[in-house]
Amino acid sequence: MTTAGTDRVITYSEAVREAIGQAMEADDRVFMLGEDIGVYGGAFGVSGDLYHRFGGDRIRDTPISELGIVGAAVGAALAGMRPIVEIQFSDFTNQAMDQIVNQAAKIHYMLGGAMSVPMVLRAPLGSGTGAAAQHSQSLEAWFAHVPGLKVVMPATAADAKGLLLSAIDDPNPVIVLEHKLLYRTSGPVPEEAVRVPLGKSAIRRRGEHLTVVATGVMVSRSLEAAEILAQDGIDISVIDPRTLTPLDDAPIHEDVSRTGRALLVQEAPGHVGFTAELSARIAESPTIYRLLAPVRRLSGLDAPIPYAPQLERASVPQVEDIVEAATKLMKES
Amino acid sequence: MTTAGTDRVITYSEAVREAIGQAMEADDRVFMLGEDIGVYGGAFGVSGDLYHRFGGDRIRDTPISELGIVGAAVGAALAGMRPIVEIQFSDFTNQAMDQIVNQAAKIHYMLGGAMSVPMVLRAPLGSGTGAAAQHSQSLEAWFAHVPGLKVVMPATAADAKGLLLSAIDDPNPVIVLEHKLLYRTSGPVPEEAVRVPLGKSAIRRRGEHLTVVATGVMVSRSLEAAEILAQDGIDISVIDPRTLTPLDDAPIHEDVSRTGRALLVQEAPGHVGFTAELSARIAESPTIYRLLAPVRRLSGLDAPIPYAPQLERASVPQVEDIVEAATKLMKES
Amino acid sequence: MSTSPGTDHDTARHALLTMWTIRRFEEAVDDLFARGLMHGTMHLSIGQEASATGACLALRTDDAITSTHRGHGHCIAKGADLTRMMAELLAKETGYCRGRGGSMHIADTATGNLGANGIVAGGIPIAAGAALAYQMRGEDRVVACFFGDGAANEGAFHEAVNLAAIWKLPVVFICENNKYGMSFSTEKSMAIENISERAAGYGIPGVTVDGNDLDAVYDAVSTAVARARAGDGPTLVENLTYRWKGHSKSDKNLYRTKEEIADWRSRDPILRFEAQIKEAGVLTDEEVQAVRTQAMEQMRDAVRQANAAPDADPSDLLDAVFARA
Amino acid sequence: MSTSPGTDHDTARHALLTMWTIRRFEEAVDDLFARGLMHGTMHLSIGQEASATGACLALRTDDAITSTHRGHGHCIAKGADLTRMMAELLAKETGYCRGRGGSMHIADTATGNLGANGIVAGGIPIAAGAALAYQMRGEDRVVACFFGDGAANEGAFHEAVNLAAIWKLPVVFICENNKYGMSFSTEKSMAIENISERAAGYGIPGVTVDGNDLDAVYDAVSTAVARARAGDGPTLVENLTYRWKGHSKSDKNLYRTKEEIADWRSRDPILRFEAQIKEAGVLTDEEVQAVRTQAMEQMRDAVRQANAAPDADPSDLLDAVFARA
Ligand SMILES: Cc1ncc(C[n+]2csc(CCOP(=O)(O)OP(=O)(O)O)c2C)c(N)n1
Ligand SMILES: Cc1ncc(C[n+]2csc(CCOP(=O)(O)OP(=O)(O)O)c2C)c(N)n1
Ligand SMILES: [Mg+2]
Ligand SMILES: [Mg+2]
Repeated sequence: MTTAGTDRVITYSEAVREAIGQAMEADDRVFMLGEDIGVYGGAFGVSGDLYHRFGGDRIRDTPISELGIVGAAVGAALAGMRPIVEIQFSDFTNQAMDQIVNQAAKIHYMLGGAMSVPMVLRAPLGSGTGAAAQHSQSLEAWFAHVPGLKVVMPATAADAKGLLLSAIDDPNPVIVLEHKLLYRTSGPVPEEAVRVPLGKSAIRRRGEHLTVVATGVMVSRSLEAAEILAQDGIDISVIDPRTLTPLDDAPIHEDVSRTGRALLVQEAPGHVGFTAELSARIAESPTIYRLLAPVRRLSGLDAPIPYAPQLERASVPQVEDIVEAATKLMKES
Repeated sequence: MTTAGTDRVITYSEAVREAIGQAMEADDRVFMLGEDIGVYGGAFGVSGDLYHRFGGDRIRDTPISELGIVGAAVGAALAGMRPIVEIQFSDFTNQAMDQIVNQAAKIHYMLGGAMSVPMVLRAPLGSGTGAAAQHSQSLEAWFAHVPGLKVVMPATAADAKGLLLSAIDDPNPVIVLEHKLLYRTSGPVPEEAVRVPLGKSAIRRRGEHLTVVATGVMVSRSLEAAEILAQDGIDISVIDPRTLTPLDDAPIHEDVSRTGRALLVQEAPGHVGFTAELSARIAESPTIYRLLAPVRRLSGLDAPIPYAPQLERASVPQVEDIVEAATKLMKES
Repeated sequence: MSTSPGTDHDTARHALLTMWTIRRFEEAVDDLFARGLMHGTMHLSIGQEASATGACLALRTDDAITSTHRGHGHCIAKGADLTRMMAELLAKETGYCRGRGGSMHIADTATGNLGANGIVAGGIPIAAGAALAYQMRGEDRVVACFFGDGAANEGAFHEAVNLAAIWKLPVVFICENNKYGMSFSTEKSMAIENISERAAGYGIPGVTVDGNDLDAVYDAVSTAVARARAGDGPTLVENLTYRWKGHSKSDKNLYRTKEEIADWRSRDPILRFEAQIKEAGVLTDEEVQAVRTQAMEQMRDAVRQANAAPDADPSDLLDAVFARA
Repeated sequence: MSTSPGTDHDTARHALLTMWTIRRFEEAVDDLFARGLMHGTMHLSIGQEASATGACLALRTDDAITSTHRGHGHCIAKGADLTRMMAELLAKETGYCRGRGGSMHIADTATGNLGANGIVAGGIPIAAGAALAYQMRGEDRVVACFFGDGAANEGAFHEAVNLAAIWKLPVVFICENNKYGMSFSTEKSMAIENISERAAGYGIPGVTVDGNDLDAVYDAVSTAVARARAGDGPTLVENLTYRWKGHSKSDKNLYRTKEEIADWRSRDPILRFEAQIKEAGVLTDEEVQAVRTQAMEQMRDAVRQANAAPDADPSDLLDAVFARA
């Protein structure tokens, strides 16, 4: 595991900020642009004091123009900079899809390798804040489906820092999707600029009976569920892919082969979601022969996210839903 | 099968045009808007003479403003019309994602059912014309993943007409993805305005040994492959889901349970694509126990579509690739 | 049509009541949030009441509006039911959206409100489209499209205004320029003085008015509505105004000065209108006081009734995703 | 800097050669397509050569451009290698994009061409971003951003021009107004006379010139480049021109008249420039003839060499998706 080597505990959003600050100190080419990231400190407070440390040139407030902002980042990257774009809610990447998908993702390939687009796009995703359907989506499956994009979903403070540092280093466009409920969670994070490599899954817990694969805020919910399940004698593994593209599925195959049971958990709607890919990979590999029960997905409802708290809660997997699904799956064969 | 009852053979694009013409004759609320659909007749010639039949008010040429056009369709639908938007290449839906995903798909739900958005968005998808990466994508997985959108991929001329008529009737936003290589293909199509219901898979061929599930142009390629495979004594089923959301998977489960082998074919890149959902549904249902071999997906490369014809061909499944994959899968167990 | 509201007794009373109702409603919302009794986030239009009210006064009931994240005022001014609004904010089954939408998604078919929008500029193309529907059906209805200064920098604004211009759609684009898009001031977000200067680039009229002057707003929007209804196409009306409160509940107001806020508070559109109509003898002191009381009572009724309503029901969430034929 | 090209012998020769080279190159492309020897689609700029050439003459080698689907002219005018261009169109491994991009995606790092673009208006925000990079690094380089009249109706145009305006980015927006976006005429797609009128909405200068007059284009772009290089921000330059050929290979030209096409053919920017420089005694008849011959030979060489090159290699398609650190 990569979170070791430090006793210092900071929040997820401090970890993101620290990564940006260290990258900016180390490399003049790195800068940040986005809406209200300057004196306001970011809609979720992530950029915080960076504006005061680095000034408005490198912590650059923009008009409300997501397509323009991302396009400007693409152009700056082509011209040798290392832009980090913050999109206030990942829902608003919808405004910028042309520059993300038709431009950033494809330029290196279309130009036969002549140029590349070393750009990072960070955006908070997910529900849980009562912001309703246009501010709560989880669109990671889309980005993962686009060749030319790397896609990262850090689930811990340490990964928020380490994966972001790797994303900034990477010569390709990297989409970093931060769950907004994680921003205030804390964990040990190395003070130095320690990279967590892209494309490496993390085994968060190792159990005997069942393998949970989860992303984003579902990782900590699965770990909570694991504690509860343990009391019932059900000992689960929790694997966090961390990078959706390129996907490191070897640890998943290995673990599922051992436990014989796979529960794939995501917040996004299930239909054609990321965990469908995980399920498919199991079904088309020798792992399928090791299954003691069918694969199970536990996903958000195939519905938009509603406003009312009780409705919102009911729309995406909660700890108790994971416990229930795991318990049920243990009984299947 | 639903293509029966007529001897008349017309092309896929004539079938689309006929559906629009008949819907417009039957219902004043139906109109079409898009780029160059008027006197030009559409980038792929689909609207053809409709402009001369119905005039520029109802076959409405627009500026190059995809977001504005789709938004106008959303507004017109809310105000009681039945707009059909043509987006010249489905790649340009990237420009309009906010109106498709944040608005059209969610309005009915967000408003607690108070209004709905009876809108059709038609767009050609797919490769094969040498138009390269920004004009050749297959993004059906994205739309299928968005709750509130219905998604249709007609693979025959009859379905092009019948599914479109159902899409126009539907009170929800329906995305109709037409493969550009299909426009010039022909098939029997009823002259009357016969609906093909949304949400019903079609069994294109029934075989004993293996089930192919394919969408778009991969349906006809799979049927061609079936002929070749038959000569080797391999008798395959070919199932065309036609509607990706809502998905009618019962015939797939049934057929795969019978043959014990599933080959899922799509043109889009495999990673987190639509066939991952099909694979997942098999893996998490009792169908998994009937498998004689792992599920197989045959997809486009996880790469943008290149320009050079030999590269383009190599990037997506061809008839011979399907033959090869099926033959190989027959040997697995 | 264009007798100024401030000169006619019934209209002035109605306008004043609308503005006070908006103010009281939003103060109540602010309070419920502060006390942890309301969920999510909210965007208050306190200080901007003359814009919503003056504009909607210039509309017929069968005219439509599209609104924004800061939409309570538009909603009320167009005639929405306070109790159903409050019920929505309180996540009740009786709310306008059955608790599915919340503050940013209230719509009201009965009064032609096509919906607030959580997406900045999201409603602008929708407004053009609704206007297109009216035009195609030969109806003389008009759409008033509200949006902020920040929204005018979105591509959606550009594309939609251009569509409306070339097709001469019956829509009035009403930019509520409150000097900030969240924290970013118009001085920084655009290199022009007034947003109405953008109108010329689409070949339509543009006008900037004091958005805290109800009569001025009403006059400008009335002229634009008349133009739209006559088939002469859209107008861009810019109402200069200010939001007293932070952008949303999490705003620390670091980007603007106390002095600026105090200055604008001193230009309260409601007190100004009160003073104006009292001075002109259109309403008496007592009548004004009665309006204030009425607004307060309406708000209290709404909160009381909304609180008593059943919570939104999570049992049929999948059912409501698609409309049925 | 701004001696008009038409008055200086070497510059005039270079400009004329560039224009003829573009013309001959595109005629060859047209021919190869017609004979089925070329794949995909293509968009020819024949008739628009003065715009690309005049604009690029106003740039330094280390300045950058962004281009469009109709980009062969920009590419050649900025100095690209004809053989590698032709090789790309012929789907060869030696092409600029190793056969991956084709006509709509040619870029050339050596000459500062940041890329053609298959997406209408796709290059406009990218140009602003590259200009931002230069500005942040304190370099005095400028980006010239080409796009069509149709592109000016995309949201990307609006957002990018505004960004450039507020940040005073060193970019020149060059709208090649050839009167049509595919089949849709500017009279229908916008309710203004000249696209340069949109500049005022962003607080930047806008100017419309005869895009078939090489000197006029050069002068307008030079002024804009000087302004940008001095740190005074962007300009919108509109070059009025015309494409002689259809939009792409599938165009039946139903939306414009034979007369209109003939009229514009009579205003050939190349012949006009030839006549001008001959009349002014800057180049002799023989020199002009030599330029024509040279252009023809360059084109033939390019076709010959490109044809002889190996076909693009499909063996490493997955390899090239991601750049390596
Ligand atoms: C497309 C999009 N980008 C960003 C946001 C986040 N956001 C919500 S309101 C707002 C400011 C809007 O400013 P303005 O249009 O001036 O309206 P105001 O809030 O001042 O009424 C921002 C940035 C959003 N909701 N949608
Ligand atoms: C976003 C987008 N919409 C539509 C198209 C299809 N298309 C390609 S070129 C073109 C016309 C462009 O017109 P203009 O910008 O005037 O350039 P011109 O072709 O006249 O040079 C269209 C509609 C596209 N490539 N991208
Ligand atoms: Mg504002
Ligand atoms: Mg043009």
